[in-house]
Amino acid sequence: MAKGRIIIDEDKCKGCNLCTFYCPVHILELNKEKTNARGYTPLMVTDPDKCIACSFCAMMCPDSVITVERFIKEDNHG
Amino acid sequence: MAKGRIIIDEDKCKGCNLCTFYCPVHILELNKEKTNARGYTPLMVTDPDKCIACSFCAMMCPDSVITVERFIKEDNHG
Amino acid sequence: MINEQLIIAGFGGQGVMLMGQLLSFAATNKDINTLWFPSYGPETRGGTANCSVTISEESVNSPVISKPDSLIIMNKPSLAKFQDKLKKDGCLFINTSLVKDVPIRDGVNVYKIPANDIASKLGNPKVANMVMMGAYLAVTKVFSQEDIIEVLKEKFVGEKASLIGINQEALNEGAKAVTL
Amino acid sequence: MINEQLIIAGFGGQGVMLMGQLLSFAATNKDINTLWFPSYGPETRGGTANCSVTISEESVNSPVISKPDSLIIMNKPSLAKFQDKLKKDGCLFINTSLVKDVPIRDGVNVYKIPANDIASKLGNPKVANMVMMGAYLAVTKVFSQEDIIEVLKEKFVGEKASLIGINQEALNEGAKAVTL
Amino acid sequence: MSNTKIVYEKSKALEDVHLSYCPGCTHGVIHKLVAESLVELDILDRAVGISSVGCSALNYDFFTCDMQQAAHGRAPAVATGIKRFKPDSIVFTYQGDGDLGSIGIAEAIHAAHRGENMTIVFVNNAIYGMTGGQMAPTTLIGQKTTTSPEGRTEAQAGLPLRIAELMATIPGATYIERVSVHDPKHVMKAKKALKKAFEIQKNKQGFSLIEFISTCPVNWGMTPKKAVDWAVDNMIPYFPLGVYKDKLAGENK
Amino acid sequence: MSNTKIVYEKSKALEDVHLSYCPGCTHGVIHKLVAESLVELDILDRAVGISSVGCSALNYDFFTCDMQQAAHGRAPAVATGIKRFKPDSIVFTYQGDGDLGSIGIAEAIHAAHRGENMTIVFVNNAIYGMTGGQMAPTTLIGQKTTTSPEGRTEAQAGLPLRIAELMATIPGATYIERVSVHDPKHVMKAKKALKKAFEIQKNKQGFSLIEFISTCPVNWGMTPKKAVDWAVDNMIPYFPLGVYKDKLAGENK
Amino acid sequence: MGKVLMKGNEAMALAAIKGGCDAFFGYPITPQNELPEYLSKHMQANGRVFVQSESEVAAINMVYGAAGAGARVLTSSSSPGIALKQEGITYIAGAELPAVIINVMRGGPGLGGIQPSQGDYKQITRGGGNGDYYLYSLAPESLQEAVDLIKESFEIADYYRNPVMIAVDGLIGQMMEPVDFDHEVKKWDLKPKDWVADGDRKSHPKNIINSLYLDPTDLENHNLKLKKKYDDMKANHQRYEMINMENAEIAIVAFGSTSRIARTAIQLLKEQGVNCGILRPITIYPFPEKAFKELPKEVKDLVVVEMNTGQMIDDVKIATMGTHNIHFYGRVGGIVPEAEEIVDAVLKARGESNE
Amino acid sequence: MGKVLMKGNEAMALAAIKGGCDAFFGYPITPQNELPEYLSKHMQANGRVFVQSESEVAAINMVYGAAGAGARVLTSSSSPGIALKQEGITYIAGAELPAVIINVMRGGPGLGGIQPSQGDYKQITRGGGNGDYYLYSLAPESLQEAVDLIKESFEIADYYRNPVMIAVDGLIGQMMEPVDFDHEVKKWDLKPKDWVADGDRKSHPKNIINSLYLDPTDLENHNLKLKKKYDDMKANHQRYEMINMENAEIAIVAFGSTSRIARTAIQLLKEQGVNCGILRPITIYPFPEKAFKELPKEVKDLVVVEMNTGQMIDDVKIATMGTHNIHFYGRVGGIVPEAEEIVDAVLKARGESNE
Ligand SMILES: Cc1ncc(C[n+]2csc(CCOP(=O)(O)OP(=O)(O)O)c2C)c(N)n1
Ligand SMILES: Cc1ncc(C[n+]2csc(CCOP(=O)(O)OP(=O)(O)O)c2C)c(N)n1
Ligand code: SF4
Ligand code: SF4
Ligand code: SF4
Ligand code: SF4
Ligand code: SF4
Ligand code: SF4
Ligand SMILES: [Mg+2]
Ligand SMILES: [Mg+2]
Repeated sequence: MAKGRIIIDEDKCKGCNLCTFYCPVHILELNKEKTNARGYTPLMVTDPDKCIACSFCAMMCPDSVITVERFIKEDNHG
Repeated sequence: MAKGRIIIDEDKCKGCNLCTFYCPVHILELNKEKTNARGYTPLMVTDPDKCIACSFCAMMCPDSVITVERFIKEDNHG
Repeated sequence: MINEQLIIAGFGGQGVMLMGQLLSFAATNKDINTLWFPSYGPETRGGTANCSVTISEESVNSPVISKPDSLIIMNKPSLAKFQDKLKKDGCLFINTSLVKDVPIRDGVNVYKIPANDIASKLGNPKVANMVMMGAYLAVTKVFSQEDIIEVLKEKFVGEKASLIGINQEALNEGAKAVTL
Repeated sequence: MINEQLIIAGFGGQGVMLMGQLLSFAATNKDINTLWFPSYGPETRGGTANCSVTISEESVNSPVISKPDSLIIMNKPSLAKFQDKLKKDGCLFINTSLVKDVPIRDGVNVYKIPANDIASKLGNPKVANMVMMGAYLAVTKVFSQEDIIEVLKEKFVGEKASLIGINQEALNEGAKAVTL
Repeated sequence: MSNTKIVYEKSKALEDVHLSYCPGCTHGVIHKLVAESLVELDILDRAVGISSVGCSALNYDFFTCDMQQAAHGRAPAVATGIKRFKPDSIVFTYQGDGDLGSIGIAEAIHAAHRGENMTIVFVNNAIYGMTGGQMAPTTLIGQKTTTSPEGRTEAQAGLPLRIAELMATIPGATYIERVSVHDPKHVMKAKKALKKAFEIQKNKQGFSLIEFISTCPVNWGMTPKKAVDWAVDNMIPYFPLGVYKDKLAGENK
Repeated sequence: MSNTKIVYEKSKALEDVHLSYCPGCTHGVIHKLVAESLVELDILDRAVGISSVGCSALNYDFFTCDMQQAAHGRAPAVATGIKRFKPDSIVFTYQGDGDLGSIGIAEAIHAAHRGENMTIVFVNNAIYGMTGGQMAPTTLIGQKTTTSPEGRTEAQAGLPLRIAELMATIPGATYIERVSVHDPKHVMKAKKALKKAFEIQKNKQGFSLIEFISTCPVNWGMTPKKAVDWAVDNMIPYFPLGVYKDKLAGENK
Repeated sequence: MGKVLMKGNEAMALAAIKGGCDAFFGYPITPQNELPEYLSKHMQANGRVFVQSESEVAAINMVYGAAGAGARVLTSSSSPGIALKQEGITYIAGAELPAVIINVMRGGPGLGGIQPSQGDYKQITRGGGNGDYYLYSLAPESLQEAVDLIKESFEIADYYRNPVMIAVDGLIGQMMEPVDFDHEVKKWDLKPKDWVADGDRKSHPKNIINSLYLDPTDLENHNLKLKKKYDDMKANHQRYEMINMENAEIAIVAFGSTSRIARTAIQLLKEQGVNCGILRPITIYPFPEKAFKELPKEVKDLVVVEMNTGQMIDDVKIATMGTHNIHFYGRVGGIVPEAEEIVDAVLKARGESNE
Repeated sequence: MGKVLMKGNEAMALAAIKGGCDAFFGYPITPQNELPEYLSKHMQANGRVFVQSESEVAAINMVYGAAGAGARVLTSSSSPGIALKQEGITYIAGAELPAVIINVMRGGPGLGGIQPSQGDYKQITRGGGNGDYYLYSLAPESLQEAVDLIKESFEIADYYRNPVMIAVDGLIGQMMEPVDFDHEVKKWDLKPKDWVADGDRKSHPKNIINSLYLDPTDLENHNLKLKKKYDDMKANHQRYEMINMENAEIAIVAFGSTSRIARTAIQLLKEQGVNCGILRPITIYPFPEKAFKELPKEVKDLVVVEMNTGQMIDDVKIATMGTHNIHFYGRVGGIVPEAEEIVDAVLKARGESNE
């Protein structure tokens, strides 16, 4: 069950692939099917359920492409 | 008995008085009676017999005014 | 007598500059006058890039080409920027893999080449520029394919020599795309 | 009407600059136009120094004085350098303590003042310049001694105030040297 | 959906524009840390940033605070002019290793020497990015650049300069630290350092400089991830991370 | 008379001219040490000295070797130009604390950074002598100068720069020492240091800088002897004498 | 405050304070040292900024920063120091910042000498930095004029958002004359400085100070905007003085302290029965071309007198375009011409054209 | 070696090597980076000196040192970098040292842009440094000419013991053209360099390299000596080309790459029946005033075309002194004019004067 999720601003993504290496649950990858307005291949999440909202991906993204949200209900279980 | 002697190039002396403080036998002083071509009061030796040819005065003189000679005979006594 | 003024335009990274240089080298090999001049957009990275190439048996004057004989267009923004400059009855080569749904002006000879698609089929998307070059040479006959290959052989030495084959293929495919 | 152009020249350290400034301050106090201009030799230290002072009820133009009305000479090299510039019938004040055995030109009024000797007698060799000033004022009457003392009082405040006495004496002695 | 909390988003100290940096260049990461620090310390609305000359020359368009673009190397002098006139402003410069370490070393040293109450964000990527990859004073021995085509040699170009170490000897400087942004842990550490520097400025405690180990994937000729790894393997050993001066805590290191 | 031996005389590396320095200024003492070192190491006839801008600007007329007069602060760059073109020459610069420490700090640092095989004679008299006594980067706290008329304060001008310490952090530098000429013993020590520096150059072992604590009796407003004493009492405590870097012996201090 | 006798450098410093100067950044150099020295004492006492920078390069960039933050800023130097500031000056002009720069000129080229000179005329009027820009450049001839112009220069700089250069020589810097510091000077019609980047975001939206325009069209527009300013200066703010010109038969063209010496020369000439006028440029940029249109018809010969090898001749040629004979008399290297030398030069010019 | 196709910056670098350049000192700046990059590889390979300096200021002072030690030295930069070198340049001129400086101009003022420009015309021809000095300044229009002139420039610099400036723009720096590197260039009559201060006392007595003359009389003499050089350049070494001038009814004045565009423009004009010549200054200092005396009588109108706001107009005015109508067409900020724009400017000028 996902602890949160990330929102990708695809148009800002430069497809640099940096963030993908830092996701502890390995759910990030470039979306080879897409090309954004600037000609880059943007990021996508392969398995959103696994996201732990750790923000590592977002921290490493030079272009502030990624917003990270934590699901609050989860907190109550804690 | 002097171990040596100093030769003062009076015209180069700026009468700064620096050397006099470093003579271990206190035989240096400015010659108030004289003014050299540039208007300075030059250095003089008050008691040449006491000179030990240590070169301290010469070392401290910024203007290379002082030449120091050692009497060689003295060495033979040593 | 050769007297060709050409503008090649696209994104940085599409090999636009190299295409122009290859033509200038080919000209130099034949002791024909030539001038190559690059122009980069205000963006250093990933911006637009274009170059002007003049090949002439007379002496070359202005490096700036105001009315090109031919135009090779590698991406969308470049078409908009340059097509109006093209001489009447000039040749317009368009990489239709990336330039779609754009109105094209009248009074010029249009050659549509899906260069990226062809290049991908050849197994190396980077040779899209050579596909366009093949088409350009086939139509204008400014130089033969061999002239270009000769330059490539001079430039691609050592490791890079292995790339000559695919470039040759790309030239061929480009030529085919406009002669079929 | 005052219209005086004066050059004062000597070694650096003889108070040459100050003399000129005192005259300019005195002029300013009286709302008379004045201009003081210094000139140092190429040697920064221990070289020659001179200043030009113009005092005039008309407006002052050139800061450079080519034909001074008066000349105050504090040392030997300055005499050689400046005496020929002095106006015909101008006043030449010479510090004979330091300027000896030098030919002096004709056609000018010469005042010989052994300024250093007088100053030493007064107990402060540094006031040789004020001795010369006393002589200068006594002869030219450009200003009174009081005018100069007033300036000194404005400038020498605090500790320095104690120096006014000896300066006054120096002025007197200088005056005496030329009026006896 | 309503039960979510944003835990990471683009800083409001950054304009909503495309950054001119190449894909994966860590200049962008460092920008975020600057932006976040200004916001978190509540000093954004009195900040003036100084863009220098380098790949970051255009960052006057990226930060939402007042900005001045300075001549190559002179950002600390420009910052001095602003700060002396407006002592309550928060002034930072953002400079590369060419800008600060080469042409501008005098201005950096003398801003520290005078103890100017400002913060320098120093981005060391061991190369001149903007001009296409020439040798920088921090280029490593053996590193190939367009002006050291066979790799930098000591005989021709000397040993690379260590800026944090050099700046730490300056009596007027308050805080000097070297950090890296090669993984999330170090990003967090780097941010802490930068916030500390800005806090020192906020408290009028003087000059601070944070040196960031950064990458230049394009001119190093590597993918962004490879570049980050190269920095860890090659730069950090020569440019050790850590606090080089902390006047407020006594001199460390 | 025939039985005498000259044990001290004017160096033949000094021209027989009047030095432009004020009476008792230790610039003159330092000149002698430079001259004697060149003669004793037998490198006078391949030496090029670089006069800088300061009271020593005119010393192209004082040394008997080839001389070049450099723009203010740029002597190390001029020296680099000469040395790179003529690697077998012996090149030294002679620079004041304004010249090297202020306007020329970048050139000094980068000559060291590149490991240029040259020697810098750095004369620290804590003031701008030539221009009439303005504050230098090495002016001490509380010291009155014409631009710090109430005495230098940390708030206005920062803490004085320590050049030897700063230069010692530069990986490219080979030898850095601070000496003084306030008494014969220290004059001898200073000469040893300077000779060592020139020897390193002669052996093509790289960059050396010797910082001399010097006086400015005129602008300090003291007799020459008082000035020397003031230097001992005030400068040496802040600028400790010693070897700051000796690459050949491993790093000392 | 009545007239005060002051050294030129100090008077210029005090004039800056009176002109509302908020900040000074500079580096020592002869013959202008008394200026920063005076300010080191009196700026801080007045709660203003004084910084002795590490170099001229740093000084001019500090000026850039402070001016960009809204300050009225001054820097001063002498010839080689001004040469070093050229990059900074072109940045200030490019970023459209107001600043006042005083150049107390000495002999050149290179380290040159420390005596008075007007050898930087071209450096000042043609811009030593890169690109299309100019400095509004004033060349006072007396301390009173220097003081008045410096006070006003801060207004002019603010008005044009462009650096103003005060071009004087060592004579003006070193001489003492009585000066009235309370002369009223022209107030220019100034807009609020809403463009400053000073971090005070409570009072204005984000501002950027910049001279970089990567897009050529933007840069062209920027250049044309700047050119408008220079055209406006030329059209509306040439300054000059015509001296003894009514019945003149010949005229001297001279600026700054040289024109003062020329004033003495024309008195001497009058004694010899020669009526000589002086056309004195007060702005050397914009060059007072208008003045030349006002010359009496009788004046056919112009004697340019300068303390350089003839740098102003170009401007006189451009202003006259062949309508006058142009003669030159100059001294260089720190030598100040005497009035008699100028007299001779005028007589020679007169003789030549009467031949 | 036949013709080689090279980028301008690289061709200029190789030309320097062919011209006997012993040492290069420089700092990176767009759009001239390929020049030092090429030399970083090829100077050392040839046993010569290449140093990437810490700044432009350091570079020009390294040039001073190496030139003073007898080397043939080169530095290159672009507009703001050249602004920074001004103090060093005036020192080199003051100390009478030979050196070659290449300025690959970009848009200004300040940081400006990186596209081609001719905006430094005044910085180059009027000297941005202090004092009375000039640079022998060459403005080639093609790579072949650039290569030939650079090879010769080392001779000229040595002959005059004065810096030579090569003024090109980003177009020349970035374009590729086939070049023959083996053209013979003029050998100047050079004296042995017996004045060098290189420490080689076995081959010469003590030498001093210096620009400081504290005694004004010495400095005046020095200035007059320098002036003689500049007068000699003016009298004997103006260079220019007259293009299509025989039957011209109007003429363009243009230098560097602008003149190439003008060449295309006059072909277009000919198609329209207008016979237009080009007066192309090759030396921009000394300005080829002689060329204007050679203009056919029919040419009454001159159209100055530049990539700046009109900086050469002054020189054209001085050269013509009212004998011609002067028109101007310029583009700025990195925008290169097209031939058609020049055609229009010429037609407009022709129209105006026919009105
Ligand atoms: C006076 C001057 N010299 C040189 C340049 C050219 N220049 C622009 S950026 C740059 C180097 C930038 O390198 P760095 O500071 O390391 O920044 P990076 O691009 O690597 O982030 C240079 C030399 C310039 N603009 N101005
Ligand atoms: C570019 C430039 N700036 C300033 C000066 C003026 N100047 C001459 S000497 C000097 C300071 C010298 O001080 P320092 O280097 O300490 O030498 P010192 O006279 O004390 O021996 C200055 C600022 C100059 N000549 N050139
Ligand atoms: S927030 Fe963490 S877990 Fe989720 S995608 Fe990003 S790195 Fe992976
Ligand atoms: S989200 Fe950011 S880090 Fe990830 S690929 Fe896109 S630009 Fe790169
Ligand atoms: S040599 Fe020694 S003893 Fe002799 S006078 Fe000099 S200091 Fe005195
Ligand atoms: S001999 Fe030298 S140290 Fe002694 S007083 Fe004379 S100048 Fe000074
Ligand atoms: S050139 Fe290098 S430093 Fe500059 S933006 Fe690109 S990757 Fe980053
Ligand atoms: S001013 Fe000072 S440093 Fe210069 S010579 Fe005089 S005493 Fe020495
Ligand atoms: Mg970098
Ligand atoms: Mg000093």
